[in-house]
Amino acid sequence: MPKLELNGVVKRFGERTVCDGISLTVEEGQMVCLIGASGSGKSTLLRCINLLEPIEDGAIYLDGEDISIPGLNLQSVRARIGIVFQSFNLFPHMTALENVMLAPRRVRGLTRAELQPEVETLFARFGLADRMHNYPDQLSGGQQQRVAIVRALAMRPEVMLFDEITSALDPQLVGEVLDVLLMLKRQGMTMVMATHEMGFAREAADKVCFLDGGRIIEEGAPEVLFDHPAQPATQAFLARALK
Amino acid sequence: MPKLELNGVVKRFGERTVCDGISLTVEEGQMVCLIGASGSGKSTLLRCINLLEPIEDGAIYLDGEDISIPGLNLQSVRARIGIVFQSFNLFPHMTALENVMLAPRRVRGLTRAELQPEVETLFARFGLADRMHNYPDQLSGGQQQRVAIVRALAMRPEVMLFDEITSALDPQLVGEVLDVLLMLKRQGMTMVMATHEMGFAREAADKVCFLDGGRIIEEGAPEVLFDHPAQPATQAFLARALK
Amino acid sequence: MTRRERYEAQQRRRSLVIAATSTITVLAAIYFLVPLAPGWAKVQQSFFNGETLIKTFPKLLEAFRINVMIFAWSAPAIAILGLLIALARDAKSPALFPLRIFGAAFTDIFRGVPVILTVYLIGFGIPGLGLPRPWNSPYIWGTLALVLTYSAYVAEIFRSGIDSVHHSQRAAALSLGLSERQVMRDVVLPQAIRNVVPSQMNMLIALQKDVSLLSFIGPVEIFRQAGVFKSLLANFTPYVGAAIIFLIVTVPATRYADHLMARQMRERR
Amino acid sequence: MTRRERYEAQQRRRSLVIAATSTITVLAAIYFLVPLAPGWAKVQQSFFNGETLIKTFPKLLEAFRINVMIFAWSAPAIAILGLLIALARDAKSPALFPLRIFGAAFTDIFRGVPVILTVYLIGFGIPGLGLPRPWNSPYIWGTLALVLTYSAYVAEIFRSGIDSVHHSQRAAALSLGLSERQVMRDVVLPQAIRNVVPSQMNMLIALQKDVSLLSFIGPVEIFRQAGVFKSLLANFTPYVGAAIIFLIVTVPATRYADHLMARQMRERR
Amino acid sequence: GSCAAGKTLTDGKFTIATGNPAYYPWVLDDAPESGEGFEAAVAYAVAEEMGFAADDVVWVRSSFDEAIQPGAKEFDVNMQQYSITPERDQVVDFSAPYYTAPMAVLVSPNATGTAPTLEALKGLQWGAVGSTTAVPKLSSIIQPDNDPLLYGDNADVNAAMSANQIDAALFDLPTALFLSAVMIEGSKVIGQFPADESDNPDQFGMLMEEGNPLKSCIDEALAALTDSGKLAEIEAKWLQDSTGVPLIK
Ligand SMILES: Nc1ncnc2c1ncn2[C@@H]1O[C@H](COP(=O)(O)OP(=O)(O)OP(=O)(O)O)[C@@H](O)[C@H]1O
Ligand SMILES: Nc1ncnc2c1ncn2[C@@H]1O[C@H](COP(=O)(O)OP(=O)(O)OP(=O)(O)O)[C@@H](O)[C@H]1O
Ligand SMILES: [Mg+2]
Ligand SMILES: [Mg+2]
Repeated sequence: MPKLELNGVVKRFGERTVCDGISLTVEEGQMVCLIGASGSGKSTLLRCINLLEPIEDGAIYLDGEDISIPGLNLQSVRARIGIVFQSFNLFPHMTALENVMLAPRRVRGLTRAELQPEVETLFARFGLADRMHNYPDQLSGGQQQRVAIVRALAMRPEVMLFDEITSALDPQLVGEVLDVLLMLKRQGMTMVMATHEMGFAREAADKVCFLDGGRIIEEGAPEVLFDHPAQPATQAFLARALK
Repeated sequence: MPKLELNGVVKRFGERTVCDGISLTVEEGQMVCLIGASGSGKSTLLRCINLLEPIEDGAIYLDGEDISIPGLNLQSVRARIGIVFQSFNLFPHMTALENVMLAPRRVRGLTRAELQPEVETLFARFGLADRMHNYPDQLSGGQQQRVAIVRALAMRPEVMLFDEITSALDPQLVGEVLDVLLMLKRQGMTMVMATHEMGFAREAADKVCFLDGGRIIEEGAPEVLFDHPAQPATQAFLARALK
Repeated sequence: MTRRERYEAQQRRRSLVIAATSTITVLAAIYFLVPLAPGWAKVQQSFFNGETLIKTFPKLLEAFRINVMIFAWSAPAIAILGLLIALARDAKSPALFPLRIFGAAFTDIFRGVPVILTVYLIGFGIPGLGLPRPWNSPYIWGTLALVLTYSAYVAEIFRSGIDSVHHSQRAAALSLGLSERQVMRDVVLPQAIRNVVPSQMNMLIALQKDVSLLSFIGPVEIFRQAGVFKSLLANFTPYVGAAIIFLIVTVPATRYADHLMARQMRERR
Repeated sequence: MTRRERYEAQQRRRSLVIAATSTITVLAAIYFLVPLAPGWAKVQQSFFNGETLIKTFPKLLEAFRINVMIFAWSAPAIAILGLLIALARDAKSPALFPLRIFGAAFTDIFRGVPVILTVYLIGFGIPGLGLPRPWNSPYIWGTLALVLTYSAYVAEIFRSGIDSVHHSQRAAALSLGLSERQVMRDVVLPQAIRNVVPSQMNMLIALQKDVSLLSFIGPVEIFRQAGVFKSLLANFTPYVGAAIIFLIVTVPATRYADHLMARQMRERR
Repeated sequence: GSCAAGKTLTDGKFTIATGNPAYYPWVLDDAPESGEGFEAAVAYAVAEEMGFAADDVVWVRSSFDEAIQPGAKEFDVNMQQYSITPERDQVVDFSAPYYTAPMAVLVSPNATGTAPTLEALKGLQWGAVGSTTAVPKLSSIIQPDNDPLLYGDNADVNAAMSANQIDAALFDLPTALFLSAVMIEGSKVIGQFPADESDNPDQFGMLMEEGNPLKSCIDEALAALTDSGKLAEIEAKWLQDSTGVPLIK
């Protein structure tokens, strides 16, 4: 049974169809990378998987269970799926530490003290040990991005969705963050990632999906897709991207 | 006479010194890239050059004129220096087109009709022709980033500052946007860019500055700096970044 | 119809049923139980007397013209003065420090002093200094008192709206070469005002009713008229008549404003 | 001292001089010119009569205790009820549609109906239904009327604050698995409330003064007391005394709130 | 007292409400307990007539609104120059009148030359206290050219006159005489309307809760006071001689 399965997911904003019948299977422990031009619907798809956007049609299964049934208890599903947004969306009225601790305290029911060691380790691993008590406004873009990652990981989700999380990082940190993802992968985390880092996608992904105009035009193992793209659109995109 | 010159610029936030005596010369038509770890002060330095942050000490010269004198008419200086922010900062209550037209209308005193052809060309060049009438909230991250670039260019500045402007773009667009920058460079635009795109820095920059802890540790032509870094810190950073 | 639409339609139907039954139950309870109270006949006689209502309504409506008139000329004055005070309080440059102080003093004083005193002091006091007949009118000076008081409240709301716009918006606009004034006008204020529409609606509705404070210094507006009837007839029903007139004006206005706001939100996101 | 600090210090000095001279000029003009007006002696006698002030002040202060008392128990009730109504109006799920309707009706009615009527209707009407002695107290029912009216206003302000929090904040919080309630409590409300502090300050100050409306149904609070003195002495000075008492309370409170807000802003950015 | 036994709010006590404040010449120095002033004196006389000792008279304060509120009242009778009108009588009960008040015209210092004729009065800017029967009198008898301005109490009328916002105001004669003599410098009472000018002259009665059984006792007492000449005596003592004020034609 796949960990996560999408079946003909359709999402519209008014007249505009942003996801146009997307089907996708993600096995337990797999890392799937979504690539595609800006506006092709990667972010929207991730938001749909996390049930932040109700879908118009199709279905989404987590561990074989349909989580897109209207009226489902969204909360328990969302706690199992973490997401890191392209635009961070940190809570501006809380320090980095409070941002990270909020959800574990509320949902996992732990106290600050219980969380402290775990969270401090996370902060340290992302090079944020001395920024825990800063407010988001006092952090650089890269620092905010890393806090957002830590915040999602602190919930110990089963599936993680990443939306171009390395875009605000310097190359050094990109390397470090990608290392963390590889480590998560080794630990068996199931991950879906929208990314422009073709190098990383090739190195780490188990499957790469190329989105265009709200559809998955082509998918496959990275070696296959990157080296022998079948579709002309994919070929054109990769030609430019890898130039 | 250099187009832009910084002389011992110091910027503090409270106790924290973020720019710690930065001196830098940018000749007319040059493209200078700032590289360095997250939090090293790149964004802050760009904000200081654009006079968005008052500096504690040192001076900034544009065409040989001290533009950091307290009490100077900031407005006329800023109109000559464009900046594109890491976090876009589009005006949410205006469509993309209105975002772009606002400053030229107000500062350059043109009417919408007069601006229309020029602005439409810009939108088209950035692949945004069909997004002109959308509000920022309705645009993808990459689309917002490009609107922000168009907005700054529409003021026809003499110097452009770019703060990691390719971070939200897909690789294809990164290529396109960097092409635009190269074209701007050919047209003689003076540019300072904070970037993590080492490839682009190497290819396009006339000078690369490596920032660490608010200081320029090392600067030089890209071939020199990338291939023969003198400082250990630079060596370490590049080792990781180019890995 | 997709699965989701079906579900939402069903949810909506169900909640409408709940809404209808609960509303009807409550209203029915009030309708049947309240008249059982021992004093109901008297209360009804005092507050809901149809005959009195019919008799007094036309005159109340006539008096309401004065409210409308005073409202019509004080509301724009309040909006403008309130905005100016908010801008003064928000002046950033150290050279404009006196303006800031003035703005703060203005809001402190005119919010802090009870409206009645302001109305008396300006409405009786200034004419009492010896102004000749057309210029000592309670309409002029009473309106001024109202404008000063309300401007202080409105200014604070505008200021909160201005503060709620993220500073990066200012930075972005300044960086384009806009002057502080243009930044305020084109970038900050439109967002600020949109954020405070509901609070300002509050003020508008409160103002509409506080126009009645002018009656302390003479003008016979709807409230004074209702009060005269109350005294004469020893019956509170005329106030109910006044309330009906107010509701007829304010409810559609607020519904419409809400509708506009909601549409704007929907378009935007 | 850096060049910039020198410049700013100089700017500040200059503006202080300007502020001081302009303030002194204006005050001096008022001080010297107003008494030249023909009616000044009478106006002074009517509004600024030292003797009357001294005579009436102690009793005003005593009556003010009632205001403080009513204020103290109605303000928290208003905050809570207002917040609940705002939340009801903001309920997103279609199943909570009835709540939304109820919230809208509540705000429409209690904002639209003049406070005086609400005070009369609840303060006289409900006891008039036949409640026995301790339960027909105008303090209880008058306070209820005040609470209902002010909650409607306060709810609208809270709602505007909630709307001013960007929807991406809700999305981020929901994505972490927080329930709608937790999102509201931990993420949206703290930001919303901070955005509307000035508007709510407005309400607090207005409430403090509107406690006086209860005097319509009996309680002799500071305003009624001042009114009694005014009627008795045909002199408006007691109102000035009341205003002084109000200012002594509100000005430090608003200054302090402003100070807290400013500090919070400075810390944050 | 035998008649009132068991009918008062508190047994053995007679609770009388007056205004807050109570004005001269109706009550002296806002202190009805002294029995000084017309209404205070009448109150004690009535109480005595009903068999209450002076010590058994309890004074409370009330506004007009409290007097007409539905439900239980805090007083046995309420005395503050309430004019008896048929409309009010439907909601509350009135005693027999204890005073018949002519309406009088008080003019500001600028208008003291106005002739006491309806014709001349029409052209003035009028004011009155909004809660009194002066308002209907004004619109039915004088019918001024400009809309009158209405106020909350005598002090406000006084202030408006000082600010030259009104030329004339309508009061009951004793109040008008008091205001012109003491409160508004230079003002003058230029005329009074005959007390029986219209079908319902302004008569002051004590106000009671609708259906109050005390009414008959009080009416009895008032009748006795009228018969014995005591009421006229009190009136002569506290209310100025009004014969000097010309009648308005
Ligand atoms: N709320 C909305 N209303 C209308 N259109 C929207 C909305 N949100 C997104 N879109 C549109 O949907 C399309 C897909 O957007 P999405 O953010 O998913 O793209 P993306 O693939 O993540 O792009 P990028 O790489 O630039 O982040 C875009 O064309 C965008 O304009
Ligand atoms: N307003 C502020 N108050 C306090 N500290 C700040 C403030 N703004 C920035 N900083 C700090 O200044 C340092 C430099 O920030 P800056 O944004 O310039 O970094 P950067 O080099 O652009 O990093 P990145 O590549 O992540 O964008 C960071 O450590 C940041 O935490
Ligand atoms: Mg995206
Ligand atoms: Mg940066």
